Amino acid sequence: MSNVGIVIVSHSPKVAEGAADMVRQMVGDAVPLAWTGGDVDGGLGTNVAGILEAIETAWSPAGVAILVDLGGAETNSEMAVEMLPEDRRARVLVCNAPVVEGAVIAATESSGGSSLAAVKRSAEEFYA
Amino acid sequence: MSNVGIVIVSHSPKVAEGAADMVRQMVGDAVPLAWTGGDVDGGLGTNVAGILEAIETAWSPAGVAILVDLGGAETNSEMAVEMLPEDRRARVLVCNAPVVEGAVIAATESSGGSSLAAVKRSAEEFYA
Amino acid sequence: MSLDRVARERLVRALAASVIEHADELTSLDQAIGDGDHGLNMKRGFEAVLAALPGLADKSLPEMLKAIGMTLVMKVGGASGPLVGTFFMELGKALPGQPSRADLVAATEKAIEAVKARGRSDAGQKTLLDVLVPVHAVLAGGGDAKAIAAEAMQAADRTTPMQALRGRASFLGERSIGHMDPGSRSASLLIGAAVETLELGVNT
Amino acid sequence: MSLDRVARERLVRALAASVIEHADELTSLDQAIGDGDHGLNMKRGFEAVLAALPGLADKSLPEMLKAIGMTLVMKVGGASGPLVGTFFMELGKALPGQPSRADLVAATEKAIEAVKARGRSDAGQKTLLDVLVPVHAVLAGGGDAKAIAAEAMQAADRTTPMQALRGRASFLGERSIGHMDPGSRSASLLIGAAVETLELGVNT
Ligand SMILES: Nc1ncnc2c1ncn2[C@@H]1O[C@H](COP(=O)(O)OP(=O)(O)O)[C@@H](O)[C@H]1O
Ligand SMILES: Nc1ncnc2c1ncn2[C@@H]1O[C@H](COP(=O)(O)OP(=O)(O)O)[C@@H](O)[C@H]1O
Ligand SMILES: [Mg+2]
Ligand SMILES: [Mg+2]
Ligand SMILES: [Mg+2]
Ligand SMILES: [Mg+2]
Repeated sequence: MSNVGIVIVSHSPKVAEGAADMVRQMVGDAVPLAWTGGDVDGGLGTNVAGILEAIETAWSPAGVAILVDLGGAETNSEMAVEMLPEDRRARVLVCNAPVVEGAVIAATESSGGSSLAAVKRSAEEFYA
Repeated sequence: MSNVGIVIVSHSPKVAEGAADMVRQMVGDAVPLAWTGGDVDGGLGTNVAGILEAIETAWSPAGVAILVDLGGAETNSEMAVEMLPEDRRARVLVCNAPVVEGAVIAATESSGGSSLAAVKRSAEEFYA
Repeated sequence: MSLDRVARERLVRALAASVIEHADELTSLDQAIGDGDHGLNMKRGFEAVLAALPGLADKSLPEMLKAIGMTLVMKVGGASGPLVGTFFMELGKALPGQPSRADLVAATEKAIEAVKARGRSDAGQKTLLDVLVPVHAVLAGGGDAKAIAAEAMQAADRTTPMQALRGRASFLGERSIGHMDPGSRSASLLIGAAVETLELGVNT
Repeated sequence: MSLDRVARERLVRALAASVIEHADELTSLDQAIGDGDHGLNMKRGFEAVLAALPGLADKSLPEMLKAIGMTLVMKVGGASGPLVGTFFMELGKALPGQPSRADLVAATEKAIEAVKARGRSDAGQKTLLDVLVPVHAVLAGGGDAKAIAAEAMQAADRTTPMQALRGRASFLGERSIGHMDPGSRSASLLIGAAVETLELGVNT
């Protein structure tokens, strides 16, 4: 599959999983998808290992768009991206977009075969 | 308590509950809060009765700000607002803002005693 | 147009059957350009309407329509619930107990305006309004049951080449082109069932 | 500045103890203007660092700092994890095995720049940078351990009247004024522990 992968990163595992459910309902299996949420103890927060694993799961040669909720989710996602092997790093982008709505829109855009840049843009333009 | 109430309406009950967890972590009990998600059979969707109940739970004399995710959640929330008794109707606003991020920001704003209009604005300006 | 209790019950059953029997088709239309729940949503709503029979048909026509609308609003779940529900509720509010054709024209016009307001939408955006609006024109122009039903089907077909500008299908942008709008299809089925049951003549 | 294995282990334990013993204080600072997890976050991170002892202290100073940074990045969980973690990692990358004071000045400057880039932030926004930046100035100006520790504490205090422009505290707008920034407090604790252990003199 060469559609752009979608990774959902929320402080809350419930939010991340629920958003993934909404994505699946919209695009079925047409898009690689993974979610992660919670700190390493399972509390509200995010963790880099979980994000790296999700990127691996949703990996696509077309790249991966990461949707995050607030502050720490973004910082941890950017940290995770920098820890990727160099050949993957440039093909993963963190979107400046709402986590739930952005994930649904980005996945819908991806399911049509759009580029990583177009997928990111679609999510970022939703409230613009 | 006279802080503005927050209602979270998502197609996914998991998203709504997780967003409420994030709100509670940020503002504790300082803000009346309720969430609802899912259609009447528990599938992904929203339902007017659930929204009405959530508005009732989060009711505050200062009003209630509703955060919604996509299309149907907004339409159903607006429908619910119109079904409220007339004296309550004008004190409930549906925000044009992301459901998770908007709920956290709106609740934080509300916890400082801001007006309903200011609470709505804070959520709507997050990505603006 | 005069509808006794039997006719009212027949109308309700025909409306419900029209969407329930096509639930799978509606769902697959919604799978193509939406979240794939429109058939389920409408089925859930109209099963709840059926569950209100026979009491529902004891009501006057306006009260019955309002009750159908409220049930759809409460049960459908999707964006279509408040929209189709509002249509029935407003129709009920605007119609007299024994409506003339002119009453029907005026009431459907009001109901369509209420749907537009609820959806912040208008014809041309690939929604059920692309069926409601042209069908209303045929009704207002004096078309008979056959003409109205034919226009409903054709109007739904005409949504296929349109690009969606409202609802989830709009997320697909140009990829929404080439698929019939699910809400337009269900609206055309409901209208077809209604005019067939009512045997709407040119003057009734 | 020369640190043998014993001194390295003592440094690690002092750093960890400084935040772990103040976890409740850090949490209540974060409760006032954030989500109330900063104490827990830092405690989790530094407990993981302690768990890497004694092996951790077998490494050279630069490698040990990089390992501490990576552990904090992986374990802390909050926005502070990648920020404080980046600080340690970049310090490790920039320092030689037996650093002079000039090396320390240059390396902390690089590490601070990396924190700014990671947080898209700068001093003046009520974040840990409001401790790191002025403390670096005292270090660069030749201040001794006492002067550095005093500046760290005062810098954290000076965040109290500031309005937060980064992180969750920024959601509070003007209401963030009047509370000390939790990340600045933990940074000042870590710096205090470090300089005390290192017994940094004016020329070392
Ligand atoms: N804003 C709107 N205005 C008018 N009609 C709309 C609007 N949004 C959606 N629709 C109609 O609703 C239909 C989708 O209904 P349904 O699938 O039941 O809801 P959802 O999109 O919430 O899953 C669309 O095919 C369209 O005809
Ligand atoms: N963008 C940023 N740049 C610099 N420092 C930041 C930034 N965001 C947060 N911080 C620091 O992190 C601290 C909060 O850490 P913590 O509570 O552990 O994370 P979170 O805010 O994710 O819960 C703040 O007090 C502030 O000093
Ligand atoms: Mg649908
Ligand atoms: Mg739906
Ligand atoms: Mg915190
Ligand atoms: Mg946190």
